[in-house]
Amino acid sequence: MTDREEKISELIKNELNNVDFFIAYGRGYDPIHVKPLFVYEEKDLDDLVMNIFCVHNNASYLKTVKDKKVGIVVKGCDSRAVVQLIQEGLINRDNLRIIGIPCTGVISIKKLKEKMDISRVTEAKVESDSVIIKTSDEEKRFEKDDLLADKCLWCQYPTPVIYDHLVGETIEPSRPKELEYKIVEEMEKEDLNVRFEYWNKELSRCIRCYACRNVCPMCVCQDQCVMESRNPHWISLKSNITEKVMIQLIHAIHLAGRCVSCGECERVCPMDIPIFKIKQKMNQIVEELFDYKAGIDLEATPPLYTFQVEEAKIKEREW
Amino acid sequence: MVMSMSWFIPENEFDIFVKNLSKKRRLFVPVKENSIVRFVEFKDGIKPYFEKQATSSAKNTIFPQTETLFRFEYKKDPKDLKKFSVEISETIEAPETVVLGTRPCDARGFLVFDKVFLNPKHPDIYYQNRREKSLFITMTCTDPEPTCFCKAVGSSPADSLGSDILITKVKDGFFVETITEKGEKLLNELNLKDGDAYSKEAEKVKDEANEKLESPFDTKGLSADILKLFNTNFWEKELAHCLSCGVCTYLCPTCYCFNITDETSDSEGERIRTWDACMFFHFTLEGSGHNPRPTKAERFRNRVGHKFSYFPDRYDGMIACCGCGRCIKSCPASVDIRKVIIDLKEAANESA
Amino acid sequence: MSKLSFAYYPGCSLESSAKEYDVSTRKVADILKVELIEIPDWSCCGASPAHTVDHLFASAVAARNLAIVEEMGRDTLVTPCPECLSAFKKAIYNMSKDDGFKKKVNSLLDKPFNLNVEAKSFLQILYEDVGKENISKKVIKPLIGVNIVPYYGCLLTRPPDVAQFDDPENPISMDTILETIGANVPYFSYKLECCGAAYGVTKRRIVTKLSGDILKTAIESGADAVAVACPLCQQNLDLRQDQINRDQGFDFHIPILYITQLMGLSFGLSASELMIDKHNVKSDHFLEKIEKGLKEKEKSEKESISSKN
Amino acid sequence: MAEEKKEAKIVGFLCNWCSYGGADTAGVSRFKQPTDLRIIRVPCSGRVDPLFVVKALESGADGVLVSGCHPRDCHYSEGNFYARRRLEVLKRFLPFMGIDPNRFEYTWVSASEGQRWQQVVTKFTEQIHNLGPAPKREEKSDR
Amino acid sequence: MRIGVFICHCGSNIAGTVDVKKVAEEAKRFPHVVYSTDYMYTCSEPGQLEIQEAIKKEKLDGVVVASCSPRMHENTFRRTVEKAGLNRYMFEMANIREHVSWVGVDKEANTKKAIDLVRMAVAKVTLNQPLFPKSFKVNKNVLVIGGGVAGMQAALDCADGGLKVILVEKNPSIGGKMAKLDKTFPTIDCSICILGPKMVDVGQHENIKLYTYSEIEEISGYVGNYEVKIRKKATYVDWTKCTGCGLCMEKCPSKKAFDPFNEGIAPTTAINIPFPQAIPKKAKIDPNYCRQFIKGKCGVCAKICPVQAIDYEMQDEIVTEKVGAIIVATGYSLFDHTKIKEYGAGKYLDVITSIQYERLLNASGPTSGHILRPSDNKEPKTIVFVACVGSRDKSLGVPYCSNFCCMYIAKQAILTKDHIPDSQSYVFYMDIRAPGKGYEEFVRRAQEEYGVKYIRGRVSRIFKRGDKMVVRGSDTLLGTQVELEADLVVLATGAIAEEGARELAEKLRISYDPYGFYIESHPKLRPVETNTAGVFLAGACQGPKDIPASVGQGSAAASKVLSLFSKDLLESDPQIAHVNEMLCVDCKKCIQTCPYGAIEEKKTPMGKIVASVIETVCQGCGLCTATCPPGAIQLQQFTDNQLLAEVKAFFHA
Repeated sequence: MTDREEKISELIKNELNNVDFFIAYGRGYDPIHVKPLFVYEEKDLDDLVMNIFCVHNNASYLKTVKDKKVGIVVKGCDSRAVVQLIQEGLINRDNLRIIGIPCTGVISIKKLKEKMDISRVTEAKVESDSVIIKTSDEEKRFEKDDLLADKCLWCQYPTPVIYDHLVGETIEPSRPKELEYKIVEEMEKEDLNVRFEYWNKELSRCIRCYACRNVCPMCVCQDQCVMESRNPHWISLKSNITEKVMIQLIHAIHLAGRCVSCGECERVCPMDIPIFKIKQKMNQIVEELFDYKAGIDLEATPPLYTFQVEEAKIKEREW
Repeated sequence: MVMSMSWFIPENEFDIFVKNLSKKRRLFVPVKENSIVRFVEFKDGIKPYFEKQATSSAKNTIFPQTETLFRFEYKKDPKDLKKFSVEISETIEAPETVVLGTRPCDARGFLVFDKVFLNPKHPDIYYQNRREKSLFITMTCTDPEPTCFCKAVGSSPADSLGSDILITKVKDGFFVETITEKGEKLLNELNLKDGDAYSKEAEKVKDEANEKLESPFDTKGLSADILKLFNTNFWEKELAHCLSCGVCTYLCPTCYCFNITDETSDSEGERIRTWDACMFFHFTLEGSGHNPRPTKAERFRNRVGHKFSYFPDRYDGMIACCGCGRCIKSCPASVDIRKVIIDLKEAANESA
Repeated sequence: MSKLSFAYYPGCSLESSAKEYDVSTRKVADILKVELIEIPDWSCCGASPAHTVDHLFASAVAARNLAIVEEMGRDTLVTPCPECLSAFKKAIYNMSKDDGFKKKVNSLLDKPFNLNVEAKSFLQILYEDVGKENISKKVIKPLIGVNIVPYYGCLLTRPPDVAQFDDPENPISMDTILETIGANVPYFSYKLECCGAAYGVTKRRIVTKLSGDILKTAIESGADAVAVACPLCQQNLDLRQDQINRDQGFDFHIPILYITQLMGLSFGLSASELMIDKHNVKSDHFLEKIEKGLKEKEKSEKESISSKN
Repeated sequence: MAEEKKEAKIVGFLCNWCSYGGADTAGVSRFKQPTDLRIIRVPCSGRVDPLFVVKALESGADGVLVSGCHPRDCHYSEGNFYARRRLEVLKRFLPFMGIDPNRFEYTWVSASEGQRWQQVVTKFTEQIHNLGPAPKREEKSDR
Repeated sequence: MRIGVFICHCGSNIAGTVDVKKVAEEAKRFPHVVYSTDYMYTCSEPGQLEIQEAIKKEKLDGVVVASCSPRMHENTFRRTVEKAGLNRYMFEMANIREHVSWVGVDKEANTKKAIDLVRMAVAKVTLNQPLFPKSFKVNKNVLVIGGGVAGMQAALDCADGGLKVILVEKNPSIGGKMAKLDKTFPTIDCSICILGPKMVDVGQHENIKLYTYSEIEEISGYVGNYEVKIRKKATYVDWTKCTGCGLCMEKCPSKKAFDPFNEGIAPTTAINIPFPQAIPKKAKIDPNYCRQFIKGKCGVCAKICPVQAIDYEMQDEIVTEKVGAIIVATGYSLFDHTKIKEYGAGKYLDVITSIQYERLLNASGPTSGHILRPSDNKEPKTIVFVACVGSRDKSLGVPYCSNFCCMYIAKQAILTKDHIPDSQSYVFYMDIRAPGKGYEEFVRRAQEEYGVKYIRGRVSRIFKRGDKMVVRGSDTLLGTQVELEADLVVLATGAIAEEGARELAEKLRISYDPYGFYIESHPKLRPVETNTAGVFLAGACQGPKDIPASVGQGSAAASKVLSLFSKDLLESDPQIAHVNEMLCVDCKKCIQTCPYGAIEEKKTPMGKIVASVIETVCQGCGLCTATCPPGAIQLQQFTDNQLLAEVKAFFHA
């Protein structure tokens, strides 16, 4: 256990009695796979870890434990989801004990998978700016920045925006802000039918497992979602391309002005479909039109659930 | 039992072998797209990928995610608009299919399917038609992954059960052996080189493969343990981090649950069968709004219980899990079914 | 005052019948340190005749001069004469509004005009750029004791969206300048009434009737002289004053002077320098009245000083 | 028979109090219009969920038009303010998914503006005809 | 389901450019349609009987009529099907007249479009649910906004009908524009003589509560249950004490205050009673001119007031009233002639507006009825009236005719002759609009008996020459320019929307036209109603009109309210939102966006917290349905599935 992990365990221990359970990070089936750890009693803390592989957004679980008293360990991006849930009144701040972890970035397993065979990882450690991965038959060293998840390369909120306890010093954002929408701009360089074919091809792999919806912290109506419902009957259960495109549009439109760019939807997709940039495009539009970022201000209202009589940036079309 | 004949395909002729397979029949092969591997229909220019286990199983080859059971149309009697007839048209005929590149665990999966869909009293004619017309060429699993645990459920990296032909990679080519008549009939058409010379080397490779894996848990008494923990809060704590999504069920070679819905437009429509999963809220939602399995804990209990308790008890001990580890590798929340079973046995013993 | 410098377009009248307007403009400009660089090789601006025959030709003729100014690297063309001004303004207005028209006009010119030049009247420069403070600094002999009424004519401020200068119904630019140079400006409701313009050639009765009314109202308002800024108005009111008297049965002898000539007088220039004697109606009586006014002013100032100490 | 210009499939969501009334006024004044548009009446432009536009486009619409009351003139006072935001966000979002934004327009037409409605329908139908029929998504993978 | 389809010919309106027979035939093939026919005039009585027969004979449970716009006859047909025993909401209309036959030229394309629209209507009706209106208690008070002649008439009729009326008037006294007039056309009877008694009736009527010098702050609620916040502006005089003796007016040192009642033709004192017959006859202080407010010291009126009614510290006061219906009678305002530079832009004292001239004519006016020139108080001999100043003039943004100026010009010209027998009046006009009873003869009398000279032409410029005002215009009948030297010029300024009309409309949630006049629910058939249930219009606020028309509308609006309140219970429109509690996840987005606050949270018997709709408050806008992610809250009659069915029906074809 690193001393940061010690500190977290300590904090969880004293908070345990005023919560039903604590959501932190625990050991997975191999060193590079971490799993969300639900701490009910002290002995669960043995599995606790806090390292560069703790990529999950624990806020994903808050929607399913609405009426319970919950403790949660959050990084910067995760904390924005907590703020957004509180801001929309979907969870009660008093039921929450939050431990904030200033974060310098987490690893994207997909990026690592492309660089080496990770089926037999025995050890993984971080030394200053490089990451060493040992497997049964090879050892490789990588530049940390090459493995970081995309969202970390333009992270503007390394320090959690909401917490009861902060483990370690606050970190000032150092990453270039304009990188955030670079992937969107690149996509928009292609012309229209190239993009049309691109999404036909990528989304054809979708198996409608709804992992992207269930992991999304903002999708509070997952069990009654219109992606699968017969009433209202927006789409059928078929797996043809129009239904799969509609699923992404439903998610993007329902997230407009609410998505906190935690990137989980793309991470969890078993068929590796690049759907996060869809939500990024939506965030870019909301930022352009309403100069608003989700999950920052506890008092704000998501832009699409309010209005201005005179809209500064929306011009009426002339006929 | 048919006398197992054997053939040999040199390394460099394997591509021709693949092309010949696809000539008269519809061929499915695993293909790498982005960082995942899945079974798609072979077309010229597609490069099959056999190195790693496919991300999703091969069940979509004969149990597609969406299947039209039949089409129907209301026909009105022009003279009396109140009278109408319904015309039904169904297409059951399926083309001859060959699936190349399954692993022994994939092939075993279909044994579970057969138990359910081919039961003599009510066979599922759609599945039955495709099953008879399809043929599985399985590849011995020479490098099982840490997430594999086929041994624990009675299979092994070189298990030929459920396959029609078994191919084993040897030094300078592929040792091919027939398991079933269908397999033999197909191979005879292809006049391949005789494989006897390589049978010893192949046996060695297969034995080595079997040794590479050990069994993480023993399934003896597992079924009873599960029933013992049925009403405890073991499941809620063990599966707290599960997202209750459909990844594990849809990638799993043995999950065969499905949903049937009608899609109508104007006065015609079709009845479609689509994959479904016990992990979804809708799966057990009743008309009244009551749901016997409202939370993910109960649903996961059903998933583990079905595979390791209810199915085996009903089908003389056959475990509805082939240990392929796909659910472990692709789970967004890193739920490890092996750990669940180990913890489950431990919890059952404690409460004994 | 920073150095004001403009491209100057005198126009045909100021080379001939309205020479005095050109001379007085240049002299006033020198005194006020406004540099007027005459446009090299300028040609006819098209005035109103061209406009009535063919809009494209009228704009092309005007645009040719504007293109030269563009080439001189200047952004403003200044001309005293409202006729020329409206010709240039109409060309610029039509070309900027309709791209197709602009292409057609430029196709007629050897050097294209790219709309980087705007046209202003010298009066506008005096009123807006020079401003009344700088003008009053130059006044040495204020026109005390005389009433002058400003007559704008119809082109200086109209049509509003093309002219974009002063108020189309109630202009005050000349009124202000006249007050600045010391004159008294009575209420004059015929500031913008038409003088009959070019009808003087074809139907003289119209000019004598309309210009007659203007002169009648001016005299009734107690004016000693009428200030004008347009050669054609000056011609109709001054040159034709005898015809007006004959046709309308009046007996008017009221001098019609250019605003720049009046400013010249107040800057101390002599009447002959400003070619005031060139006008049909003599201004001797008017000039004497100013002298008298000045003497009285000096006398009363002396008394006040002597009574003080 | 002269090659009859194939009719585009255009669906219009019109708010009952203003735009539907505007279309009526255009009808009463016999302002001629192309016949490609089919009008669906909704109580307010605020009722139009952006998903309706997307569902129509995915179901084969060549063009979708939404028209409501002018801002400040909504019968329900706020409906069109929400619609304006949601539909503007949608309009900027469509091209990213490969859907031509010119296939969807939202506008404001009051009950008395028959002439304006004629212009909207004519111009929009022409705009859609210039774009031609909408591309269909065909199946890429196996079942 | 068993659906009947009825395609209307509407004479040749539809049949002319749509093959109605083919549409009816095609409809037979739609799902669930068991009866399909076409009919010459479906909305006619025999047409409706045909529908009722079909419903009974074929046991229909859904009806689709393809004819004109539902905005026209939806209610007619709903009543028809209801009489035949079918729930009135199991009915849909396809608009194949305004949206098809009248606007399309190609018969084949029109027919194809009509078939699609009928298929869509059938697809929708198959998903309609029978709906049953709820009834709710009605508050039988009436709010009348505006105390002019229209508002007073409405208030009196309602009060006489036994309703409690709350009359809110912006100015210190009721009477509106009519109180300012001297005489009224065409009978030239004295305006205040016929208005005064009515004002007294209003003042003393036990059913009328009067709020003058007050404005509407905020209105919430719906028909039958409005809650109105009224701002009683500070008068700085305690009206419970003030007896209207006028002593303060005499002694007040600030004599140069702007007098809105006399339209600024003459000043008044800072503290004043607008006019002798004012109701209520109370004084009020104008803080912009009162020295006590400007310099902080004076207090003359406070000292001499016999009943100590003066209170400089008085503040505005907000009062709340509950009413069931609202009659808007806020009248009109006059075009500001200073915007017209050609007429002197207001700098000539002897160029006045006709309402100012009316004050000069008026015996209780500033000049006690003597017509005097504001510049030098001399009696004018030549008076020129100019019609259509800021009316029928697109360049000034007032393209419409203001209805009553021609008549009052003739009246004023006649009165001028009475006041100054040796005067000569001229009138510059374009066309004389004298349509009312006795109107044309009245104008004829002005010309023949009173020698008023009418000059047909517009005035191009008015300017001073000497002490005369020169009016230059054209005389189109003589074909020449005309110049008149007048002593006094009277401009007949056009009628425009009352100041603040637009803001009030937004509070009332009624719509207004581009000029600010309120839009009636149907120009011909429902002139005094608005599209908002419970809000009625009367008088010039709906468009310029003269006194007889305004009074007529006052009574009309009152009768509408009386019939509305004839029943104790009002039926609420059942086309409102409904929550499917199984789907609601209590994300509160519907509550946040509902414009009417018609949704609240409630606990189900099983303890689950879900959204719930307050039936009487929901107005059926559907915003919540478009906002609810799982589609738990659905607007009845416009559910997601119904609209999706229409979309799918169109694209199936």
